[in-house]
Amino acid sequence: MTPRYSVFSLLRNALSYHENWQQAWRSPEPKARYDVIIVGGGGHGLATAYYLAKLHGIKSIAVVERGWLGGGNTGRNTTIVRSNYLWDQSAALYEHAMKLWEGLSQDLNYNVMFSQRGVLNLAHNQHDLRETLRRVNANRLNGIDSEFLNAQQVKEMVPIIDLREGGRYPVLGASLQRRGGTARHDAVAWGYARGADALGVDIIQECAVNGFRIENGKVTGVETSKGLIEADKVGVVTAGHSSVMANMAGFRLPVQSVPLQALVSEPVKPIIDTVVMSGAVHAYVSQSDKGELVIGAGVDGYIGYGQRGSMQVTEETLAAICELFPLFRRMRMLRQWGGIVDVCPDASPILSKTPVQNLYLNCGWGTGGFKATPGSGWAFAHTIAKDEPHELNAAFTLDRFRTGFLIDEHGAAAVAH
Amino acid sequence: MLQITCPHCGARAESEFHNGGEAHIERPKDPAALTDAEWAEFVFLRDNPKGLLLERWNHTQGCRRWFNVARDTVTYEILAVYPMGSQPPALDPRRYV
Amino acid sequence: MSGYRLSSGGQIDRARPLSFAFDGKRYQGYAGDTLASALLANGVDLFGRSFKYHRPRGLFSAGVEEPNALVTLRSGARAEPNTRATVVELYDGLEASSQNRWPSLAFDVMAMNQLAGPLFSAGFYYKTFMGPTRKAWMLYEYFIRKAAGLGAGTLLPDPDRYEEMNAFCDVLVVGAGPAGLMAATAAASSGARVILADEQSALGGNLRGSASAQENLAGLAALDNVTLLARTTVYGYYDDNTLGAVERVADHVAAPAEGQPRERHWTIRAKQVVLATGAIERPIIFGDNDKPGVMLADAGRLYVERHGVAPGRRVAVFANNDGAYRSVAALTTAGVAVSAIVDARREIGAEAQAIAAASGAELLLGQVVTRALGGQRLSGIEVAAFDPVQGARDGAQRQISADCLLVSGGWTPTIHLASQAGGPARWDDSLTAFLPGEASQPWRAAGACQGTLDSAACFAEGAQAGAEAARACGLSPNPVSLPGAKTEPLADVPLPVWDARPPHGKGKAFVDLQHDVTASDISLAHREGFRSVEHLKRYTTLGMATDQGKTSNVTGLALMARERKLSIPEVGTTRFRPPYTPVSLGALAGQARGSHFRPTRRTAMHDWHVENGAEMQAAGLWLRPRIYAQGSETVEQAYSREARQVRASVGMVDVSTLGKIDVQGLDAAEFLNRVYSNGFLKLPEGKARYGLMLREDGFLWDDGTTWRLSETQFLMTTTTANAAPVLSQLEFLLAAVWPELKVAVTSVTEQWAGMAVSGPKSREVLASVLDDLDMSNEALPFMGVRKGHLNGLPVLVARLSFSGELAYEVYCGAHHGEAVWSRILEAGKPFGMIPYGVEALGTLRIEKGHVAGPELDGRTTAEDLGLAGMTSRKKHYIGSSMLKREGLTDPARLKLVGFVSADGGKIRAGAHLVAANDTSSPPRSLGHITSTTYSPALEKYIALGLLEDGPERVGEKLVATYPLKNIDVDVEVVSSHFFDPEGSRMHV
Amino acid sequence: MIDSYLRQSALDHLGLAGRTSEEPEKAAVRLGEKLLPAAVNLRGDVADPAFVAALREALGVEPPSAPNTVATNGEVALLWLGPDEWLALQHGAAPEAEAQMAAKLRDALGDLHAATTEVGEQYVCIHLAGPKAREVIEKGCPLDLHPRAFGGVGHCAQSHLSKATILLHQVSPGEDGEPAFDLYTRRSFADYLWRWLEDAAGEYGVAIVAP
Repeated sequence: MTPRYSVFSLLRNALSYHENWQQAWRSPEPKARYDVIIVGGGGHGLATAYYLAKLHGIKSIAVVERGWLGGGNTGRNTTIVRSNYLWDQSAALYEHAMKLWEGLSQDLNYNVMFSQRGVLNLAHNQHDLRETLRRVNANRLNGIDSEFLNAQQVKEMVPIIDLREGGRYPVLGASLQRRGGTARHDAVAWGYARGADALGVDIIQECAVNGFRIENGKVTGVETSKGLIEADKVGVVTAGHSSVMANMAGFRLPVQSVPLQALVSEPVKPIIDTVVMSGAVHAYVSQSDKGELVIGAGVDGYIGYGQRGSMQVTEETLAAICELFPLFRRMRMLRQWGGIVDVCPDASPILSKTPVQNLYLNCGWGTGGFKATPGSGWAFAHTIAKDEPHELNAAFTLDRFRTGFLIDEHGAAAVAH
Repeated sequence: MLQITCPHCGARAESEFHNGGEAHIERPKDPAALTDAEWAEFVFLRDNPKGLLLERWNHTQGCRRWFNVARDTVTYEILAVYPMGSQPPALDPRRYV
Repeated sequence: MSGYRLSSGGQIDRARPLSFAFDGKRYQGYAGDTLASALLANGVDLFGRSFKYHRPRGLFSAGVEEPNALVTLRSGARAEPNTRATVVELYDGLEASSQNRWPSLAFDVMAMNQLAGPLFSAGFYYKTFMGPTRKAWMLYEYFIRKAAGLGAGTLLPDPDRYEEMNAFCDVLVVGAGPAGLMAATAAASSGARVILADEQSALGGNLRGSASAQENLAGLAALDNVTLLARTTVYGYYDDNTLGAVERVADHVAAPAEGQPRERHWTIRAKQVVLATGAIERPIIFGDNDKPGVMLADAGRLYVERHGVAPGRRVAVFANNDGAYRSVAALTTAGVAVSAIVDARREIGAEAQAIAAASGAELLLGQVVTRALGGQRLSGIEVAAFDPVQGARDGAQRQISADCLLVSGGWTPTIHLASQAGGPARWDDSLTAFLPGEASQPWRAAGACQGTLDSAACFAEGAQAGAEAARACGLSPNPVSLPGAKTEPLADVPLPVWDARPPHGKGKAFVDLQHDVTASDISLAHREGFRSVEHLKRYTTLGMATDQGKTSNVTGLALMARERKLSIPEVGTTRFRPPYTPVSLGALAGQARGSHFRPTRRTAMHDWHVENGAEMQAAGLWLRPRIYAQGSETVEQAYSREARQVRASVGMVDVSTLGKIDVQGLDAAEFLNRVYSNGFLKLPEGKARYGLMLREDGFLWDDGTTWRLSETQFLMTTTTANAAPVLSQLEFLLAAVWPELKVAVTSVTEQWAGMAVSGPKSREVLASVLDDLDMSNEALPFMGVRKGHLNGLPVLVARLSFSGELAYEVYCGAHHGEAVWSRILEAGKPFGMIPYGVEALGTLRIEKGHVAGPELDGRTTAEDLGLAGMTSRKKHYIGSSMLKREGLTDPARLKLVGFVSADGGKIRAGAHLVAANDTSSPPRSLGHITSTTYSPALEKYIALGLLEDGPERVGEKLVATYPLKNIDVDVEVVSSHFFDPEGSRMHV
Repeated sequence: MIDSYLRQSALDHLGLAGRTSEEPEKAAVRLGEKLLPAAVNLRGDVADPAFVAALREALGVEPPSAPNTVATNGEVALLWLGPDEWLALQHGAAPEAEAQMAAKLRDALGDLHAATTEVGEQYVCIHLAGPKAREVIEKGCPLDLHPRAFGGVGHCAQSHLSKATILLHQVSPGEDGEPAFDLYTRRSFADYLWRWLEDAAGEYGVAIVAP
């Protein structure tokens, strides 16, 4: 039984010099077989395991992770959470995630520091304005809180922004989702891991998957660096490595793995209280609770598994950021890193069954995966448990690229995060 | 920041180039003969390998010519550059897990 | 008050006193001082407050690794928070202030945090602040954010400029110490293009100021194949031997000179790199090891030798290696009293003994410092016997009074760049340090950064590395003479001591000083399962502060190794990422500022538009006239007037931004027939045709007219937005898909200025200015194209209509764009001809139901937009095969229709369409409005939109709802061809 | 007749003529516009003797087959743009020169598979010279302009300068430490590029000249 975290447990442990805290999760050796194996110990994978155990009563679950959990895109993103997507299907899925976010710390008894500080998507020209208004209205019709701010209202909300009146990329207005914001990325992985572990899920780190055992079209196990682990069902949630996994299972994906870069500045006292995103100039910024400016760039234009991108991408992003916030020029970049994001042609994810029976796939989140973590895990758990998608993810099939029922979230969702 | 050797202009900065995706994707010669699934495969499905990738690049800010590149998608090392329409040189098919 | 200025010595210019202020108090220093050395010389020992507990902190180092002495430099628009006092060169009038304290550095209310200290264990915030309500976190966060964040950034725009430079060289040498100097000298001797960069204010590293260094540098400076960059930090090692560096051009003065950049960002592409990046000393931890007055031993030496400043009056030394004895020697030479030397080793070498003896200090071997004593500064130390196996012993602690403790725990080679461009770091047991791993790019390391600490050896290694680098570039270096340096008998091999506390030692033992990460935090992380290096860092925030753990990472690893009962390399090291030290965002943004941020593309008529009252609007990078407002006209009034006048008489709009592609070759027609969805084989010479381009997946991509100028030459036009993409696509198809076709495509977008002359009077106007063209309907029929002359100037005239009126497009050479434009307007005067903007252009096309950007949004098909007739069934073309998939033929797809408001009221773009009887809340969207305008021709608001089974709903009453403003407008679904559906007007 | 019309460079609005410096030699960078060159874009097979002969006949120059090189007869220069593409350039020619050059080429090429496109009016030519001319270009252009790498006079390259596509042609060696370049860009980018160059040259001292 995992003891609950609270200010009281903190006080109690403080008195015993913190000598009595238990480990947040066990580090078990893999069993010979499980009902379900989730490949990938990132936020989505751990959330999937958590909801499988919690909502679908599946007892025997393992999460296998090649490195340390939360070490992929979960620990490398810019932690933005919002649900103001254009199309009904996306909106429904991301809004479901948003509702889960709103109770996540309490549900997991782990403070994921979900901060609903609001997300602004800036509009810099007539085209942006038109798309923004269309999206804001679409959001409202989908029951998603969404507002439009004119330039002056943007200025009031973000006093340090330079509206660049008459400039090349003036701020003409912005959409605002007040319920959007940020969360502590590591905490999401750790909170789900602790929660899943408490429900009996085996989390197996430093265990690489080298192949799948497939017998007459049906997956029956996973070949790992710790040997074969049998399973009735296998869910693959490996983001940038989805194609590598699919390749092992004998099929291909409409996915490209490209570098996405981000950086943080040195910490400064609070200077910007919301998340500001600009699609036109491919930049977004927020300030972490520690005081670091968290800045995200656009993706590189080629396939890259190197968890690093080109200098020029960072330079272009910072040029854009410094145009919007000229006072940032004297602040300093402290850390820079890259992730591997799996991008679908229609900028929407795949949450689907696959050509291999009992093998399920959750990928294609591109640059927008973090915000979807709870909803993605929730829907994927359903898909695996019931062997059919929930209506929330019914449209996000692998098959849509054959049928042409694409969910094109390009452009209208600003930077697709 | 990659340095790419354009077969015509020589070694140039990545910023002069545009990536055109996986190479040797043959456009079907008899379009009518294909099913939707086969078309979807041609248009959307890609190897997206972690390792050796044969891809197309265009020297957009230079001679504007297209050419093929063999690149390691982990180290980003460019292993070969060869013209459109020709077969790739024999290379060790690096794969990482 | 313990630091003081020595009466002589140091590389400072005592003839040049400088006045400066810290926290408002004025002090004096000298040229050659850093802010840190000058404050130390003035007896200042309190420099800052720690991040979490707000504990008083003093000077810890003399370089970029400084974790404590962070100040806000300058003020106003040039304020720079979190600046290391140790790297700030002193200038006259310098102003700095301390951070993260209130009300003052000496008395900081937040120091109360120390009382709650026991609560603030690693990761405590993950375990609480979760109640009472879900929203409660927002309140806690408000206070947590206020408490966090070190210094405050300026709120004013940065007045300084930043520049960039692309540099190329054969050999880049990073670090200008003994090894780097020799490497550069050797490489340069081959004639190689060499760049030598060093982060310090002067080149030379440990040799700064020495005769041999001066001679060396003078020699290098004289060579035109060598570039010397001082004050330049090479911060990142990127792919293909591209390195990023920042040159601090004017950070050492109050403000940059006119036109001078503050910083210059260098992108250096090197054939070969020599890394001579040195090493950073590391501490040994013990109780309350963060007391002001506790300082790295080598820093103490530097303050004495470089700045002529004594770090204290009663200096004690704590070491586990000989390195510290260099500092003792330096202090002794400068006449600074060393009271005690505590060395964990039981035996030390003769040289060290000699130095100790000469210093007159009490030498305590086999002992360690277990705790620092004092209040806001060090007053003494506790010393206990040490056993290499059991560690320090509890019990009888001896106390020694001291106001400064110099600590040396050995050296940590600076392998950041090597790690960014190489394999995992190599652990060296004798040095107990990580050394560069295998190079994955052409670099070689030399000197201290690969564990060589002896100067003579550094010279030799550097020279060899430089020569090898030159040879690797195919050049032949000459032998270089090495400066005479006696091999030092001092051995830097340390006795592994990480944590000198006895089992029940008192006081907090800080591993990461800036982030207040203690040894017990690391134990806790281990206890809770955060055992991988990355988890350790993320959970405890070890090494995540602005000093990036330069003096704490290895110690942290050692303590985790102790917990896990593994060796340090088994626990692993973290991979270093750029930057080596923080880099200002301005430098990275460079010149791309203001009008340089993105180009503004101007048509040939741009100035005319502006001079004639046009309100310009962005279309991609282009600027186009939106309206030509007269007097106090609103946008709507202006475009209505313009559109009305076009239909009534004649107007002209600048269409120069349309993409134009010259398509030539025997197979040109065949080629176009494959890229357009409609037929082009039979297009006769002298005729134009409207064409649709699809994406391979069957969705609409672009449209435009293409003109057949001859059997083998076509002029293709594209939308403004797709000009470049379409050209690339055509080039791609010719190169990759149909190489057999004999076709050449060339962009001529900017060769031609284009203007559309529309309206019933357009024929008369053009007839009056064209020299030689018969403009009659017979001679120049609808869609006809002719070459002609306008006052002798060659022009192309095509009879095309986007407005539904009799209309022509006139193309002329761009140099004459404005001339031709004005000439035609002049000829139009009698007819009241007007220029019109893209708003009126939109109005006219909406009245005709022509689609444009808002409908061609990449998500629609030809069928959606009622253009199915333009998708040939007889031929194959790009996109044809995927056009018939169920997803693209689904009856439920949104299709283009027109809308008129019931009461003539405004219909808003972005409004959604819902059934009139839909009472659900929110109602279900059946589609949305794409384009909308007031129609002067119909004298009401009209709109285009995409609607479920649109065409079947013509005649239905719907509601255009705009939830954002809670506006509902009753609309009727109508055909999208609002005006002159027969097209009679344009065929006259 | 054409002369009755105003031919306008895309930099016309900057009034450069009125801003020319009295003592340009004092500036480390000299900037000026070479007005309205005639230019024809050529496509053809350099391996085909007939194509080469046609160019020789029409222009008096043969197309260079070496990448990034320029062949000139003093009047017309042929700049290598690609394996089968060249730019025929003529400075200070009459307004009709471009059309005439193109006509001559078409006649000479006959029905060879080649393409001739008039493109002079989409270019603007900015001339940079002086001891710091190279540095100014290197600020925004990723080309290595060191003679050892670029090749010096008679060499050209296409690249980008900041965000504008350029064609760079070195026209003076700079042994005297004063290299000179002709820099061609699309006319719609000319205003942007000129302002960028003038600003970037600021720290060295810049003089506007009429080359």
